[in-house]
Parts: sequence; C-alpha cells; structure tokens
Amino acid sequence: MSTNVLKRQSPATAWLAGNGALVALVVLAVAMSLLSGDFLTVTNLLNVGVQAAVTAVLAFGVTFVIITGGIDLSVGSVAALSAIVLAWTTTSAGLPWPLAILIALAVGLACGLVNASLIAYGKLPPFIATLAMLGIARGLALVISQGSPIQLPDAVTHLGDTIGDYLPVPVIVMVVMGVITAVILNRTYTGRAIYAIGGNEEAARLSGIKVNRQKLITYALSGAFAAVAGVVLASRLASAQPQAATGYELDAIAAVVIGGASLSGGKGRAFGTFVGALILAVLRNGLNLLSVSAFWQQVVIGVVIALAVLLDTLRRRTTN
Amino acid sequence: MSTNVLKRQSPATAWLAGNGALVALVVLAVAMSLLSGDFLTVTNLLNVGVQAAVTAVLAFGVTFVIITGGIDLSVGSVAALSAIVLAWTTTSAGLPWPLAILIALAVGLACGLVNASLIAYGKLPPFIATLAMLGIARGLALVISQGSPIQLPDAVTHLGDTIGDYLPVPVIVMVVMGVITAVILNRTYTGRAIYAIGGNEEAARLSGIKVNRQKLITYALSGAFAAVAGVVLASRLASAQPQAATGYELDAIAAVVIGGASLSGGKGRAFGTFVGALILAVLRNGLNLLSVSAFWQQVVIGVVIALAVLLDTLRRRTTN
Amino acid sequence: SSGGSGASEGSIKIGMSVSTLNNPYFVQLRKGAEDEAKKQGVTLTVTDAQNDASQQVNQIQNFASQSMKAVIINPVDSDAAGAAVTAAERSKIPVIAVDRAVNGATVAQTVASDNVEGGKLAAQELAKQLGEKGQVVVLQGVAGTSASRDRGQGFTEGIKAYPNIKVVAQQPADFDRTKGLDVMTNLLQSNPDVSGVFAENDEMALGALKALGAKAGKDVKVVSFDGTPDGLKAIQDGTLNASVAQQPALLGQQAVQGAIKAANGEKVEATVAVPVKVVTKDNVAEFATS
Amino acid sequence: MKDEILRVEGLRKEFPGVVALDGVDFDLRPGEVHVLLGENGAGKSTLIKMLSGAYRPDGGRILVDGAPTEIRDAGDAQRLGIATIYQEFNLVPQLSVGENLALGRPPRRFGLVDTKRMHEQARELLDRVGIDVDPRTPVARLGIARMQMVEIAKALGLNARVLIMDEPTAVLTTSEVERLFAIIRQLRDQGVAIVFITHHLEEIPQIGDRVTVLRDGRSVSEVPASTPEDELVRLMVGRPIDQRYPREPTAVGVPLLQVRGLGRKGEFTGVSFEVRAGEVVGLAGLVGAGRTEVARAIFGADSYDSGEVLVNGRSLARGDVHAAMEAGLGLVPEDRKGQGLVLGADVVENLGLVTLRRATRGGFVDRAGQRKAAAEVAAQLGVRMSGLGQEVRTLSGGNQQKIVIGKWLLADASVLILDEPTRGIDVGAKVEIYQLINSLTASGHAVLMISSDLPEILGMSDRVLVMARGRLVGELAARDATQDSVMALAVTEVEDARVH
Ligand SMILES: Nc1ncnc2c1ncn2[C@@H]1O[C@H](COP(=O)(O)OP(=O)(O)OP(=O)(O)O)[C@@H](O)[C@H]1O
Ligand SMILES: Nc1ncnc2c1ncn2[C@@H]1O[C@H](COP(=O)(O)OP(=O)(O)OP(=O)(O)O)[C@@H](O)[C@H]1O
Ligand SMILES: [Mg+2]
Ligand SMILES: [Mg+2]
Repeated sequence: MSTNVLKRQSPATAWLAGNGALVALVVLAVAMSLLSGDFLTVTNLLNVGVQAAVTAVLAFGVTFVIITGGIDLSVGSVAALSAIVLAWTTTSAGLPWPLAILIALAVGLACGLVNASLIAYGKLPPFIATLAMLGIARGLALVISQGSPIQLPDAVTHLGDTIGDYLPVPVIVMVVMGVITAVILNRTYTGRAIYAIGGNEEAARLSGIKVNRQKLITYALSGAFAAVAGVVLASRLASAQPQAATGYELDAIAAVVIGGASLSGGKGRAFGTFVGALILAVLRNGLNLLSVSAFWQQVVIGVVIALAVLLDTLRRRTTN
Repeated sequence: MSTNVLKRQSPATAWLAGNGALVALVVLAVAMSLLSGDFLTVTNLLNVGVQAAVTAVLAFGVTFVIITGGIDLSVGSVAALSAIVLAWTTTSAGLPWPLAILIALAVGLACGLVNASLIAYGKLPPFIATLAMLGIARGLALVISQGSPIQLPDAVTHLGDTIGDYLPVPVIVMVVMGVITAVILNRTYTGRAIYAIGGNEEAARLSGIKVNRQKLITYALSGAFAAVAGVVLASRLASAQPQAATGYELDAIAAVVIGGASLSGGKGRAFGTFVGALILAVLRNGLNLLSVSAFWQQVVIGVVIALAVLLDTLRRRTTN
Repeated sequence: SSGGSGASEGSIKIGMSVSTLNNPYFVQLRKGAEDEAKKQGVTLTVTDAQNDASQQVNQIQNFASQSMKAVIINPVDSDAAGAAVTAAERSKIPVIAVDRAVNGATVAQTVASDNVEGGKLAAQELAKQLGEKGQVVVLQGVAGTSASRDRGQGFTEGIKAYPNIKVVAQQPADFDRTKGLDVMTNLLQSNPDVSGVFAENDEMALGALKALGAKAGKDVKVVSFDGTPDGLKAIQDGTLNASVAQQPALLGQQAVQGAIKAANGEKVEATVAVPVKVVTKDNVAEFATS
Repeated sequence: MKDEILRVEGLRKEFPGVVALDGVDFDLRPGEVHVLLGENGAGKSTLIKMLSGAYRPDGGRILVDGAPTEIRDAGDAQRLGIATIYQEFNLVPQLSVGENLALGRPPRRFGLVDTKRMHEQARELLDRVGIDVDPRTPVARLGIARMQMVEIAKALGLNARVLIMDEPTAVLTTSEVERLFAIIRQLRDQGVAIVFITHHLEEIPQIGDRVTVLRDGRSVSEVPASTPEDELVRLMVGRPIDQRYPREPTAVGVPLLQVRGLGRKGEFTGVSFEVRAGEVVGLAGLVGAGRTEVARAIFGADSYDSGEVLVNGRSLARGDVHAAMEAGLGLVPEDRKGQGLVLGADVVENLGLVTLRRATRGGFVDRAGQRKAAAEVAAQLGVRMSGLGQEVRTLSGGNQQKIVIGKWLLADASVLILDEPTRGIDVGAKVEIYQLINSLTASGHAVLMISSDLPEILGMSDRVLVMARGRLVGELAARDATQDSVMALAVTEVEDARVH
C-alpha cells in the first residue's frame, strides 16, 4: 500500500531468520562429523534421535507454557511420577497396560491442572507453583515406589524398541508429539490465544479470551506431555525409576529457549524447540564420541550452548 | 484532597502488604513451635540462621538480577568454584588466606561479568547465558580440584564458627550482606537504575541510564555474592567441595520470589528475600525436627512453599 | 545388649542422615537400619541429605537440638562430614559413621566397606572374565562425588595389573540408568570393539546392558558395583557378569547396633568392616535371598 | 543561520521493509515552537527519535549550534540539552512518580540517593504542570492523562534548551492543554526551542510559530503557523477534506445499553444512562472524571459495587469480559499499548484477536479467513505498514491506534464503547473512522464515545453526557452543546477537587 515499502526478504531468508537455532545445529553437526568419524552414521544419528526424544517431548510441553509467559519446572518430576504410576499399576495393581498408560497420562494431566489452578486462581507465580510441584511429584514417585525402581511388563517396553532396523519408537513418538504441538500452536484457538496471552495478557483478556481457562489448558498440556515423556523414558529402560529425569526441566527449558522462544512470553515454535532439543542431544552424543573427560564436559556443554545461541543473535543482528 | 481518594492505608497495613512473606514466616514458625518442642530453642533458632545463611547470601545476589528482569542460574556453581579456588590458592598455591579470599571473590565477580557480557553485549537470554555458566563454573571447579574436596586451612574455617555461644559468623555475614543489598537497592544510583531497567528497559535507556553498564554491575554483584556464599559454605565444612551448592540456584530464586519479587522484573526487596530464605530454612529444619520421612519431605516442602505464597497472594487480594 | 534394659531402650532416639536416597543402594541401607531399629525397639529418624554436604551438617545440627541419643551419619563426603560430626560432638552425642569414613573428626565407630578396595576387586573380576585382555570402557558416577572417586580410583589401580587390558573411554553417566543407556550407546559408536564395561554402580550398568542388548554378558562383560536387587537379578539372567556387593542392609543394621551401644554408654569397636563381596552367577543365590 | 540551535539535513532512516525517513530537512531556533505535521506514519516520531538519541540515522547529518554532531544515546542528547517527551510513554510503572521524574539522575548526598530531596523536587515539578498526585504514588496507578502530565513534568525537570514533544495533547482535555500551552509559552519566552507534534490542527495557530510538513518520510514544505487549516490539511494529506465531522444522524431505536446506578467505592457513584440503537453518545469530562473507570466497569474489565448493566434488556454479570462480549458489547481501551495491543504480534494477529473465537471451527482457526478480513479493515482504515506481517510494535502511533479500533470493527459489536478512539490519529484517518461510526449506527448499532477532544465530541455525538468527580453531572443534546456549555458542566463541581 504505502510507497515506502522497499526491501522485501526472500521467503528463504525469512524462514532462516525465524529458525536461527537450525543454523547452530547444522554448524554443530558439521563440526562433530569433522571431529569424529563415528558421528555421521545412520545408527548414530538414530541414537541421537532416540536420546533427544525424552527432552524433546518434555520441551514441547514446556513450549506451550513458555509462550504464555510462564515456566514449568515440574516436568521432570511429573515424568518420573507418571512412569512410576504406570509401572505400579501394571505390576502391583495388576491393571492391563493400555489402561495403565491412560492412568499415567491422567496423572500427568492432573499435575498440570494443579499447577494451573495455583497459577490461574491462586495467582501464584508459575515459578513457585511448579517448583512446589517439582517437589511434590518427585516425593510421590518415591513414596509409591518406596524408592526402588519398578520393572515394567514386556508389552509396555516395546514403546522403547526399534521397529525394523530404522524406526525407533521414541523417535516416532517425538515426531508425533512435535506435529501435535505445531498444529495446536498454529492452527487451534488455544494456540493462538496462548500467543496473545503471552504477548499481552491484559489485551488478551479485554479481547474476550478466557485467560484462566487457557492457562489451565496450557499447563495441562505440559503435564500430559511430561507423562508421555515419562512413559517413553521408562519403556526404554523397561523399568521406572523414581529418580528418573531429575534436572530435565532445565534441559527442556533450555531447548525451548535455544529454539527461539522468549521467557517473557509471546514467542516460541514447535520446530525451534525440536531443534533446541537436537542441539543438546548432538552435543552430549558428540562429547561421548570424542571421549571428553568428565570434568571438562560440563565446561564444553556450557560453552557450546552459549555459542549456539550467540551465533543466532549475531546473525539476527547482522541481517537486520 | 479530592473526594475520589477514599482509601488510604495505614502505615502498618501498607508495610505488611509489602511484606506478605513475613506473615507466612510467622505462621510457619508458630506452627513449627506447636508441633515440635525442639523448635523454639535458642540453639535451634541459631541453627536455622546458620542454615539459611548460604541460601540467603546467594539469594541477595540473585535479587539484583531478578529486579532487572533477568535470572541467574549459575550462582550455585559459582559459589562452588570460588570455594575451590579459595582452597586451592591457600593450599596448593600457598597464598596467605586473606589474599586467597580476595581472589575467590574476584573469581565470582569475573563469572558475573562473563554472564553480563553475554547478556548485555551478546544479547543472550539471561537464562541461557547463566545456564552455560552453571556448567562452566561447575566444570572448572571439578577440573581445578580434580574432583576431590580440598581441605581448608584452619584460619579460614573460623568463618564458619560461632563467636562466643551465640554469634555464628555465617549469620553475621548474612545480615551484613543483607544490609548491603538493602542499601544498594534503596539508596544508590545503581539500585534505582536496576528497578527502572526491570520495570521498563526502554524507558530507562531513554532516560539516559546506561543499561548495559548497569547490567554488568548487576551480574557482577550476583557473582560476588555467590563467591561470598561459597566462602561461607566451605568454611562451615572446613573443606571445599567441587559438587557443593548443586541446585542451590533454584532455592535462591525461590527465596527471592517468595520474598515478593517478580521474575518479570521491577520488583523485589532485600528484606523480602531474607524472609524467603528463612522460610525455606525453617521448613527444612522443622521437617527434620518432626522426623518426617525423607520421601514425604519433598512433598511437604512443595506443599508448604505453595501455601506460604498462596497465603500472601490471598491476603493481598482481600486487602485490596 | 537387648533384653534387660528394654525400658530405657524404648526411649532411645537415634538420628540418621543418609547421603542420598536417590539410589536403591542407600534405600537398602536405610531399610537395614530401620528393620534393626524396629527389632531393638528404638526410634530411628532418617533424613536425606540429597548428596549435599552442607545440608548434612544442617541435619546433624538439627539432630543435636532434638536431643538424639546417638547419630548415624552416612557421609556425603568424608572430609566435609568432619564439620557435621564436630557439631554433634559439641553436644556430646556419639556419632557412628556408616558406609564412608569421616575425616578430620573422631567418631565412635565406623561401619564401612571399602570403596577403593571394591574398585580393585571389580577390576580383578572384569580381568578374569575377559581373560586378561580386551578393551574396556568405564561409566563414571557424578563427577566429584566420593563414591565415583573411590571406585574409579580402585578400578584404575586394579586394572593396571593387566597390561593387555586397555581402558579406551571413561565417560560420566551420573549414576543414572537412563544416562547409562545413552552414554553406552554412544560409546559403542566410537568403540565398537569394546569387550568389557565397568560401571561405578548397578544403575548405570543396567542402562548399559540395555544398550548392549544381546551382547551383554556374553561378547561384552559387564561388572558393576552395589549389588542392588535389580543388579542381582541381572546377574541371575546372565546379562550382568558381576557386581561388587556391599551388603548395604548389613551396613545399616550394624550401624544401628553400634549406635544403640554407644547411646547406652557401652564401649564400641572403632571399626566394623562389612566385607564387600564379588557377586557372580555362581554365588548370586546367597545374596538374592538375603 | 547563526542563531539556529538545531539543524537537520537530508536525514534518512530505514527499517526492515520500510524507509521511514527519506531526506528530511528541518531547523530549529531558540525561542520558537516549531510544529511537525504529517499523516500517521509520515515519519515524525522517527525524526525526533534521532534527535533524542533513541535511533541513529542511516544518512544525512544533524547540526547542533552549527556543528555536525553525533547523538549516540539518550545521555548524549541530555548533555546537549535536548529533552524529549515521547509519543509512547516511557515511564516505569512499578516506580513512584517521584522516582520516574528523577529517572536516571536522582539527587544524591554522600553518593547515596536522597529520597527526601527527590520527592521535594518532584512536588515542585508536579505543581508546575498542575497535577495533584503524591510523588510516592506508583505510576501504574495513574490514568493515561496523568501519565502524560508526568511525562511533561519529567522533561521540564531536565531544564533543556531544546524540548521535543511528540503528541503531548493527544490524551489531554482542554484545561490541561491550556495549562500545557502556558508552560510552553513561558519556556519559549525564556529562549527554549520547542518541537511540537500534534494532530489537533486547531492547536497550531494557538501555540506554533512555524510548521514543517512531512509526507512519506520527506519534508514537503515549511509554512508559518498562521496558515489556514485547510491549506495545512492539503499539504499533509495531499487533498482537501471538506467535512471534518461527517456525522449523519440516524433514526433512534430501542435502548441497547442501559446503565443503572453504577458505582464503585472511591471512583464513581450513581452513574445511570442509556444508549439506544442508532445513537452516538459522547461522554465528556475532565481528566480523572472517571469516564474510563465507568467504561471498563460496563465492559466487565473491572468489577463494581452497586448498580446494574443491561445490554439488549438483559442484565450482565459483573466483572466478566467474556459475558459482556457475548451480549454484544465492545470496548476500545484508551491505553493501546497496555490494554489494546499485543505489541510483539503482527497486524493480522492483532486485528483477529477479538474475532478469534468466531474464526474457530471445531477448535481450528481459519487463518486464511482471518488474513482476508484483516487485509480488508487495514485497507479501510488506511493502515500504513510494510505488510500484514509487520510487528505492531514497529507501527507508528496512529497506525497502532487504527489497529485497536480495527479489531473491534471486525467484531461487529452491537454496542461499541470507544475510549479516546482517535488518540493520535491524523485528520484524514479520523474522517475514515467517523464514517465507520456512521455506518455502525446506520445498521442499528450504538456507540458510546469517550473523548477529551471536545470538537470531536460535539461534532460526532447525538447526545453529550458530562462527568465530573465520578458522577454524571449533565446531559446535553448535540444541537445545544457548545464547548463552553460542556466545560461549564465539567468544572462546576470540580473546582476544589483539581486544585489540590
Ligand atoms: N522500529 C521500527 N521498525 C520498522 N518500522 C518502523 C519502526 N519504527 C517506525 N517504523 C515505520 O516508520 C514509519 C514512520 O513511523 P513514525 O512513527 O515516525 O510515524 P509518525 O509520523 O510518528 O506517525 P504517527 O502520527 O502515527 O505517530 C512507519 O511506517 C512505521 O511503521
Ligand atoms: N486529582 C486526582 N487526585 C486523585 N486521584 C485522581 C485524580 N484524578 C484522577 N484520579 C484517579 O486516577 C485514576 C485514573 O485517572 P484518569 O486520568 O485515567 O481518569 P479517567 O477516569 O480515565 O479520566 P477520563 O475521564 O479522562 O477518562 C482514576 O481512578 C481517578 O479517579
Ligand atoms: Mg508518531
Ligand atoms: Mg480516560
């Protein structure tokens, strides 16, 4: 319309500008292939996929929350609790496994709803509500399991298997959950409402969006995704550990933020989160392949995460 | 004045409204005294003070950062690194301990400055920059110590002692750091600038505040405070542990938020943070005294933290 | 020591600070202690220091304010525990150290099995299973923890005796089963010819077994540490070749016995050595039942 | 020229996708009020942001006192004696008024901030602009108008040689504007050079000396402030506008909105009125009269203590925005940044927010349909943007305001409450909005319009309600209402309230 429209970005440039983390991932992958001959093999890449799966699924759930401007610290604990509930209901309670999986998902959902109620109705800061849930869910996992791992029945463990030679179920689950996340965020009412709430909660409210109800859905999604991650985690090991996924919340949040979301809300995408989770997985995998000493690993991981995001911000500044 | 200013709060009400956490602390303390006869003894209260000290000092440092709207996940690791550096310089390098303490503080400061540079100049999200530093500082602590704890010379360990019967040095350090925090926040240029940055960074910039420079100071303070906490921690244990203070960042942030700060910035006070740290310490102490089973403790801590903050938000809603 | 003084024993309160309960090994240790306490009719309070030395000091201090008659400490770290013990000493409460020694302060009794020694035994057993040659990887625990340090040190010392065994990689898997699986998977990419694995605890070994799949126990020999129920089961199944069992329940039981004696002012021996035992398929039956 | 304090030559500024300024010339002398005039998005704010150090130019140069100068940041501008009141407020909501007035330069004693002196200085400044607030009040508690006055006080506190004001009068009522003009004249007489931006053309001869007109990022002409309004409009818009307030009254129908005895402790009491189908009702009053509070209460944005709101004869639950919307109410809030827009989202998102529910079928949003609808309103309102994907944050102030109105036009509310709807909107676009109001009433909808712009109230309403001190103090038919009669009502009871 106006005359002063001058530069138009090509679609490719625009897409890249929105996917800065992807550039970092490619750089990292290229570096790893150069440093280790074992990196760029089909099996290893599948391994990376499998190893990214749990973090990625957790991170997809956290993406919803972060877009609303909230945070969910409880996902690791909720994953562990759901896994323990799954194992306990199939073994001690003797329920059939499909029912047990449903119960495990319901537990995750319930944890999310408790978070959401504290936040939406109790007006607790999300940090505090989900920190409380971090302790509560972990404690309950320990109480139920009496602190010991619980074996899973064989049927469930197939969720951790590989179909044929090249189709690991965790990778399938990750991709499916990623697609679900993308569809919810881009195409549904809740998805669009979430962006508005994160961008300006007051404006969203005055536009008729039921902010509390949407927050309820958001945290419930995060809880349910955490439960899925917990089921995948447990089935990979054929056993549920009460202390599983400790500290994964930071990994999940990091994946979301590396993927371009902002903790102040209103921004974030499923694909970015996916790339963020892959960056973390490639990094850990590569360090193992390169046999970096245990002490130095933490240093290297820190430096690479900072560099990856730095690459993104610098690129964004130069293209603007 | 005009008729439409009807409600005026009494000073006491206003003060309480600004110190909601204090109410929660009092309720908690009363509950503990009723439940356990051992709680309300001088020794035990001193214990609580000593046990709160490290978290409180870390939390004071984090308060600056949170007021600017940032976050510092690295404080636990930085505390450990500073402690290791202190122990290493006094033993392996054989430096006199006052010099070693200065070096340890300098290390904390330097970590803070690195965080700040990444955030202010590299435009990294604070979450990512300090998450990277969390790994880097921890890794360096392990590298320097070769993974083993380092004994501290006796002179330094007095920092963990009790002067006479009733003056534990950690408590003194905590109070001093708290007062410093309060003065910086309320009375110095930097303090006021920090609130402005957290409240509206653009407005702060356009008012001539050098935002980047103030952020540099903020994170440097957080790093230096973490170093102080590290020194206190190590002197209490008479040894520096490379794995010390793991996960303390969440406690520190929780203390700040319980104390009334908002993670979106612009709000937060030294006294609130202090009360937040005390709430956490009373809680842990009380649960020990009450012999709550280890698994249930995490559940109870979670529930009580949520209740404490809930009490505050409910009270605030009814008075408003 | 029971029987006659039953009335006074009923009022004995003992506090126990366990380094961490995030590991079945320590859960068993606690169970051994609790069972013994019940049997002897004493009140036992167990706290979890969550692998945090300073939290442990706090807990011991809190025990002192609760007027415990004796304290059992399972140190997060031997050096750091000194400060904790001093706190109890000041209140004249006898301290029993269990599983790990306390440095820099004197305790009434130390009930322990030797991690360094265990590491050496693990090296010997792995060497034996490998026919004294091959490539070995080590799965390390949380960097900087004493368990990881001591076991690693013992293993490194032990394996030196076998020049044909080469340690090709040492990577941290943080005592965690999932990480054991992931790290082992990755190491198999860079070291496909590996024939032996030493894991610094059973949990990581169980993860590694998953990664090794059909090779576990056969083409690749796996030796680990702790002898937890899941570990013993894997030995029975033939996937785990050996685990250095520390009999944690026995440790807990002995510690409580020592604590009761000390609380009653009886003399206790300075050290009680609970033997570590290498559990293999041949002798697993005796452990699995206990 | 020798006595020039500031000169701008060929200034150029590009943003991704937009050339905001394309060779602007402009000069400023001490003791003059130089008005910048231009349509929404013409580049006025961008120009002054380069003088204040908020942006750096991509081309051209700035001369201060005849010497080419680089203004790198706000600190540089302050040192050069340039103070700026931005179009979008730059206050820190959590901090007190006093703190905001001293932002970045608090008085210090022994290196420590001297709070007492800070508040004393604040008092003086607040007195100077004539608003009655305790310097300890957090800014977040002030309404938009008083925030504007605080902004003005803040700039005055800098004692600058050059004072730049970007649409300071957009949210002020006549009396505040007069107060402001008195201050401006006083400063001008002291030799301060003033840049003044406004879309209220009638203010230009009152306060201005010279006018520079910007169009599409270029300075198209410089004329004296006495130039007739029509000529200014032609220079600015490129075509004449014959009818500034094109109200076409329609047949009045049933009451759509009925407000009965609405009250909230300490803010407003006994507010009763109705708005009927086909009607535009204007709500006038001084700043702080409580009009915004009443509007928000009606819409459910805030709760109320007593009274009742009926839409289409049906009573509304209090404090429930969603229910109000379902019943057919709409509200264009006065604070576009805080309440109207998702600044980080694009034009389509913002325009589609109110109608999001309606665009949803089976949980899925028809985004193509949203886009199409957005493109239509944006064209109707003449939103100047690089495309529908432009982040709303980077739109010019007036264009942002058009988005806030646009999203409610899409909603097709049967009663639309407009709170300062044309704040910051240029003359051309205002007429477009008035036409839209006409078509709303023509199709049987009703409009309640709150405005501090009296000519707009008088020109566009069928009835005028006047509020003062939280009460409705009078009602005038449009044909009887004059600026004086409205003002007389607005101040009668309020005399004492405003002085303190
Ligand atoms: N940060 C930015 N990024 C991209 N475009 C921008 C940015 N800031 C301004 N623009 C564009 O520059 C043009 C000029 O905007 P400016 O704010 O200067 O207009 P204005 O004359 O002040 O208009 P108004 O009267 O509406 O306030 C507009 O098209 C606007 O969209
Ligand atoms: N002089 C004053 N002293 C104290 N409080 C005031 C004063 N003026 C306004 N207020 C209060 O400040 C709040 C918001 O002020 P604002 O100027 O936005 O009022 P408003 O009702 O929106 O005015 P308007 O009628 O212009 O829309 C209201 O609660 C109002 O009662
Ligand atoms: Mg403008
Ligand atoms: Mg108003």
